[in-house]
Amino acid sequence: MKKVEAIIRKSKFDEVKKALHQIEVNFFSYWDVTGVGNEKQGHVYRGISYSTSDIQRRYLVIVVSDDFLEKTVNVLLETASTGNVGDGKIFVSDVIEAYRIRTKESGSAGIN
Amino acid sequence: MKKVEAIIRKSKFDEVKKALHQIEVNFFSYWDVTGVGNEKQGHVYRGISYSTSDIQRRYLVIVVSDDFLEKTVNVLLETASTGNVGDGKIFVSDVIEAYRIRTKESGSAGIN
Amino acid sequence: MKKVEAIIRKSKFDEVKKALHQIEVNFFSYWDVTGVGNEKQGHVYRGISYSTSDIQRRYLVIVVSDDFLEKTVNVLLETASTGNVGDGKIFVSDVIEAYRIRTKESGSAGIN
Amino acid sequence: MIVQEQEAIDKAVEAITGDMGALWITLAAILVFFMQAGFTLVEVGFTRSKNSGNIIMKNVMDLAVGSVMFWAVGYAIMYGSDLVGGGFFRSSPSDQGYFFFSADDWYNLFFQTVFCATAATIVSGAIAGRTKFSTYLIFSAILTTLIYPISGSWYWPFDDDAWLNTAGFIDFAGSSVVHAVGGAAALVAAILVGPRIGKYVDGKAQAIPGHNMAFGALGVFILWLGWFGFNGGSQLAWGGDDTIGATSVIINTNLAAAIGAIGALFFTWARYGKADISMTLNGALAGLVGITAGCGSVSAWGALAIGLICGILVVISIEFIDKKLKIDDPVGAISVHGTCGFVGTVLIGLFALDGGLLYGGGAKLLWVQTYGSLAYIVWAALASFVVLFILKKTIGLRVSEKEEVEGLDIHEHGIEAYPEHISQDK
Amino acid sequence: MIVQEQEAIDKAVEAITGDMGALWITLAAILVFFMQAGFTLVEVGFTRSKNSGNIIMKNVMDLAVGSVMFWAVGYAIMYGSDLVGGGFFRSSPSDQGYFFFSADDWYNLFFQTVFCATAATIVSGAIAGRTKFSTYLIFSAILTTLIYPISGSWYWPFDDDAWLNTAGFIDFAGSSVVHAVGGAAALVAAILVGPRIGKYVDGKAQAIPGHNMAFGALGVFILWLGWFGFNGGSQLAWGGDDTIGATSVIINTNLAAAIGAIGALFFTWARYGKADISMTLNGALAGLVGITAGCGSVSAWGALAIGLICGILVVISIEFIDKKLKIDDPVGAISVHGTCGFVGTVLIGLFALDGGLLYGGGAKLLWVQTYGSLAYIVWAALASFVVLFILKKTIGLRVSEKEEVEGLDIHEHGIEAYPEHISQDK
Amino acid sequence: MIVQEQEAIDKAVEAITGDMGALWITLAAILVFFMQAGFTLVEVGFTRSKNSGNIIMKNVMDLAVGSVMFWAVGYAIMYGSDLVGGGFFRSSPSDQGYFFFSADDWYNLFFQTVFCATAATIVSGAIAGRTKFSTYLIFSAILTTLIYPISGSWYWPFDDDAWLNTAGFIDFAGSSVVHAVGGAAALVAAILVGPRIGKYVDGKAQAIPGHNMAFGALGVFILWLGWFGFNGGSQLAWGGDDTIGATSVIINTNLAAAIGAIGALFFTWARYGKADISMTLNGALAGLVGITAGCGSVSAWGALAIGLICGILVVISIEFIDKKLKIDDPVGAISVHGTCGFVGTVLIGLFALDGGLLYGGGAKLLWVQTYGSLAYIVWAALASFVVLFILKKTIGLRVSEKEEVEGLDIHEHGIEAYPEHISQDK
Ligand SMILES: Nc1ncnc2c1ncn2[C@@H]1O[C@H](COP(=O)(O)OP(=O)(O)O)[C@@H](O)[C@H]1O
Ligand SMILES: Nc1ncnc2c1ncn2[C@@H]1O[C@H](COP(=O)(O)OP(=O)(O)O)[C@@H](O)[C@H]1O
Ligand SMILES: Nc1ncnc2c1ncn2[C@@H]1O[C@H](COP(=O)(O)OP(=O)(O)O)[C@@H](O)[C@H]1O
Repeated sequence: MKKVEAIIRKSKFDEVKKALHQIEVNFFSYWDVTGVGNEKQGHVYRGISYSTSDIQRRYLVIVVSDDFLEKTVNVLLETASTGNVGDGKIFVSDVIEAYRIRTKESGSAGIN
Repeated sequence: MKKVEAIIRKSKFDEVKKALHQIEVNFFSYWDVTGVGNEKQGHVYRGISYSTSDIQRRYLVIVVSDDFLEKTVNVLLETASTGNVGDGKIFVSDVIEAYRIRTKESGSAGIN
Repeated sequence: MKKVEAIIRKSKFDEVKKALHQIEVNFFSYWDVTGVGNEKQGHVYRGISYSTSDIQRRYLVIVVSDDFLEKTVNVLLETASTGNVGDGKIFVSDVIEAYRIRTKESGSAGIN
Repeated sequence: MIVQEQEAIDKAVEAITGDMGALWITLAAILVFFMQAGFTLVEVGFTRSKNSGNIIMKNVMDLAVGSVMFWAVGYAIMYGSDLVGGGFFRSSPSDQGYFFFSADDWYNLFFQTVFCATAATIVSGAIAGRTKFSTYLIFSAILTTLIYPISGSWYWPFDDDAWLNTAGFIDFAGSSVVHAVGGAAALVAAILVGPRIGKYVDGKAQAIPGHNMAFGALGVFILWLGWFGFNGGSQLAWGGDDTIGATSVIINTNLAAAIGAIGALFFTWARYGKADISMTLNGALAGLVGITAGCGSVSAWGALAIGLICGILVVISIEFIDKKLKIDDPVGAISVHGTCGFVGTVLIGLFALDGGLLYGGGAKLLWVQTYGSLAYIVWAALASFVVLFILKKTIGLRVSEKEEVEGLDIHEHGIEAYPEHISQDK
Repeated sequence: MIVQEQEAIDKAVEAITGDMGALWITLAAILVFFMQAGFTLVEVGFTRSKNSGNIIMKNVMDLAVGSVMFWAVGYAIMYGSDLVGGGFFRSSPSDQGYFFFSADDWYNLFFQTVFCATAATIVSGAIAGRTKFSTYLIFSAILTTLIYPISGSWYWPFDDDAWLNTAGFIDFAGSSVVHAVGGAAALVAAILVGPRIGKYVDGKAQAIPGHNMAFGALGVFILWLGWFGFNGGSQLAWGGDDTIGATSVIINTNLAAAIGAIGALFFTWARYGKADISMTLNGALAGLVGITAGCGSVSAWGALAIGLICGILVVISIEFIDKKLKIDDPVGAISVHGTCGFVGTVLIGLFALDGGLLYGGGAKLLWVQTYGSLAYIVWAALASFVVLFILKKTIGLRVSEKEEVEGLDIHEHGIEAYPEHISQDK
Repeated sequence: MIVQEQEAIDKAVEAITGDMGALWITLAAILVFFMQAGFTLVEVGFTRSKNSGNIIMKNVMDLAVGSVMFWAVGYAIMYGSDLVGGGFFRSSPSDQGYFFFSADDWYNLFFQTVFCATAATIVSGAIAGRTKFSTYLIFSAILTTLIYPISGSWYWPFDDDAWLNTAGFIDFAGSSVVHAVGGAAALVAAILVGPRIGKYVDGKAQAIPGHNMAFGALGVFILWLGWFGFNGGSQLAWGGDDTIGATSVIINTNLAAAIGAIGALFFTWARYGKADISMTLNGALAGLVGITAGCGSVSAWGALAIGLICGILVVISIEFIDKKLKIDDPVGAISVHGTCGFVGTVLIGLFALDGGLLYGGGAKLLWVQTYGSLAYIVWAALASFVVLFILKKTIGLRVSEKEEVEGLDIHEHGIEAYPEHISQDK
């Protein structure tokens, strides 16, 4: 099992979600985070113009079985991209075990 | 050391927290996330009835030493469960190193 | 590649961020979480005095290449610390792969 | 000058003064109307965000239902005649009959309607976060149709049939008639509904912080504002002595609120080591409720004394009800309106310039004030108990545990009040 | 008594009554002014947080621009003379001329100004979340300078040149003149601007929940409050019969709002199984808009009937416009102001005590009300269409997709309305 | 007609007109009272959420403390006699004596009390987010007991002892007496307290965005609303010429606010490329402060000129104070009330219809206005400096670094204002 963590633009979320559903990745969790990176966003507040690299992003955690990994990553790379600086990152790491709380099943039965 | 990530119902949090304290897991972090999964929640807004699988959940991160892993997972499986679809998931993964910032201790001294 | 997760005091964030920039760690994501630990905070609400160990913390995720790991951790240990209970933790774990969505690059090119 | 002339002038003056009085009462009623928004904000602010939509609905609906029912039935009962039970119930409707219609008394209906809505809305705060919406609607309808109008009929028609009027009871704008009645109903309701899940753990009261102190504060400012209409308008006239009366009422009202807030602030500061925000806000309200009965009969000094007593007392009362009686009242409605309504009424017996104990008037007034106010509390508590008990045995008072834990908004109304909101409520 | 004396008295009474009327109108105007805050809160509350700052700016600016333009030009047009087009346009300015200056009519300018701002602000809600700020400013300026003043000139100067006045049309406080005009402009604007991204997916309407029901509710309370000034103040006098008139208007207004909320509540409850918060709030507004035309000519029963019809109708209308017509109106402005403004005007033909069909007055009034109201809608729709069409072809109506998705606040104004806010909007 | 008769009529008219005036002043005072809520919301909205509870407490308490102290001492000083220092201080109390008691002047006390509270509350915004609560309370008490009443005594008793009245100074509703005084005190306080941590990094001003623009906007609407009472009520009468006076004041007030917002909008839009929300809101307030002095002496054109100048100036002033002087004023109180209060007072010298330079009145008025306003600023600055300097050396002005960084709410009051709130403030 792998954990895919994707940090994407909030504006791309709807598309990404739809695409994930299409490849039958129907289980994940997400929340909003502030990202620091290359992209800058211009602001003005009370006469002070400033540009900040602290930009709101959406953080997705998707735990998938190994055979889903590739297509999940590919879908994310496809649909989350705009081609502009600030599209975000995907990180993949190992998960040792997963449990579904309701049934107490573990292993790949635990993730979806 | 292992990292236990649990995605649970917000309504079960108090119970879970109490149970964790009882087995002396007194250190963890949590935040609220939106979960996509099997459970659906009915909504009505201005005449549009819709059901969404985007439901608020609580995300817990608990880093434990290996010998605490089993009981931590068991406690979570016990107390977070209602038996209904949507009880959530537990993921376990490896942690290479942990540090307590205050003392700069690392290893198992770093986690609790 | 390594994932560094740091749970720090919100009040230390500005300093930490500056220090990270100085060692050229310019990419990370953060959000606010509630931490449960040793520190207690006193509250009063409508005549009920209580002390809670649920304290707001900031959660940082920084994926770095292996050769950046040490200095990243050191900078965090230095700048996030006040010496008082509640300074927080750092966890290090493995990342298998990283992608930059914009360019679809992977590997260390994917992280910064 | 010929008498005739003076009479013509007097008649003209009287007509205009009447119109000016109507203008003041109408504007005062509009201010009192706005108190609904104040109550809503205080209740929303002092409770958790998962129930905010439900609180909004309860407050909008008790105003809506109360407006219709008081027009249809309540007014007729309140100003009716033909007494039963030694003056306790009026069996025939007022001159207007049911479904109020009058050529020249509309402003009075309006003023009384918004008072009625105030009484109803007090209950909503005390049972926030666990009560069935349908049950609340029914109870609120009965309160505005019967319970409150009967209360009013004991005193405010100011006729010989109004037994408390005859007894010499003083309640200028309703510390007892409105607030203690609402507070007593709130007490009974809070007991019967029971505390929110998680409020008492191992018998110890837990803090369940409200989610928005800014809403709470704005609500208190709006209530304070509206109270100038509530008390000042109860002069029921403007012009000459009435101008002096109404404006001195306003000063008393403002001083009592101010010192109530000051009292609660320093009392909590000394007691908890922190200047408690929501208690200070409650302190201002306590001063306002307390002075409502006596604002027309005490001096500025009396107003300060009453306000200060209520501002401190409300803190003690809230703690006592919460920790000792273990009755869960999220916004302090029972203490603010019940306790301070009662105490404010009784304190007139001490501070009334005319008849107060401290001004050499003896204990008579004190006694009348005490039993009058108690009569209101007993009536409201009994009547509420009967209604709520029946509701409990039939459709039930409380939502299911699941609904309560996940929030009334999503279950009763299909949507959160703040759908984008990410919370950290514990 | 000598006639002379009586005359002197009468003159004094008249002067004072005039002053009292001015006081009432001024205070009513202040209440109507506050409705701007109500509109702002409703619109902010019923839309997503990423556009809140933009909505605030639109509401502040239509008030600001409207205040200046109505003073400079609008008033002159509205009360002008020298008719063109069979009474449809007034070609020469009012006695005051442009840039209003009068020794004794300031309160009237103030009252009319805040009405004008109300008409303008209705549009802003219907096109929230995707419209260019600059475009809105221009449109709003034209609406307050020309479109609305011309509407007003058809009826409110109450002179023989006001063709709808001559026709016997009744619109006491502006169900048509203000609300249907605003609603029709909102309809055209919403069509031309098009729906928000994500509102219709595969042809199906999606829910885009507003982010703060508490703001929405506070807004509705403020609007309800302001409406007492809106309708009551339209009596344009106080004293004697006018006191009775204005206060009966206030009662009618309150009853219609109350029953409108009740109607929407139970209708949605039955229909969706949930008591819909934002619809209930809209129901109260629907009752208010509906009764605005007739509040001076119907009984309390008529007010209840009109309020109830509008409270239910608004739900149906919102659904119809949203799901069938697929016009995206985030706050329901078209239904609340347009539909209920029209229906409320027409219903006078049934319920007017003097001339209504149900009171034996025949169908004549019904017919006048219908074509009068339609004339307003057609005029506002046409004029808005011309203006917006030109704007569309020149500077454009809509922000870019990127700006819309990321939020107007950050792109048009450089900062979020809630910079600390972490959202979960979907 | 016999003279006697006319006299009887005149007497009746005078009495009624007096009552009508009292009604207007009372209602105006109620509107001004509500400005406290407006100030609170603006301050809460324009600062970070971690200090919202503290700001609420400061605003509630300066109203509460001010209400009591002005009644007890302030009024007596303001309307006292027996001059010291060439008219600068009144050493013996007013006729009412301390602890105001009067049979017929309550509405005046009320009106003056809410003005006093306004002056006090201005300071709170400028020092938000780092000031000790206890220190603020003491300073606020002294301001309402002494500093402001002495300011008032220079002009508003309108007697020969009021030296600025004698000098021909014009400040209708207090651009200088209230706002510049508050602004100068705010300036001194902000300097002495020092900037918030993180406000200046390497000598460069940083943006610290306020957390809730919707609160800010609602606050501005409430202030704008209240200002109709602030300025209109300062006519201090109603009826005949006073009706014309008060309503023309209201029109001037509204126009100045409107054009102030418009000015700030377009100025910031041109300057920063974005239509700045909080600056536009400040622009409306700037127009209101600016016109406060002259609303009774300028034409609508003059009001527009003053409003526009202030609306643009406030933006420049905020930038200057923030970036050049490096004084941290989170809400712009110094610029809005201080700068625009001063400039608005001085501009009367140009725009007064009677005596203004542009209307051929020569430079005399300009000169009186300038030194009069400067006298207020110097007085308020000096007095505040003395008080705050002593407080700094004794109990201290500022909270500890830890308290400031973690938020005043949790440390001073034991609870956050939004305990469920998850923030992303940086
Ligand atoms: N090494 C990293 N660790 C954690 N989050 C990262 C890392 N690098 C990038 N991110 C996240 O990805 C977002 C986008 O990255 P950014 O550098 O702005 O654009 P791009 O990836 O297109 O170069 C950042 O705002 C941040 O949230
Ligand atoms: N593979 C996954 N990756 C990340 N989060 C998941 C995954 N599967 C489930 N979750 C989280 O668990 C929650 C509950 O899952 P759900 O499928 O609704 O119920 P159940 O686990 O009882 O079948 C989801 O809302 C989501 O937050
Ligand atoms: N084992 C753990 N797993 C996850 N988070 C932890 C863990 N231990 C500590 N934390 C986080 O670190 C924060 C600080 O820890 P705390 O015990 O209060 O102080 P200290 O580390 O100085 O002893 C906690 O509030 C919590 O958010």
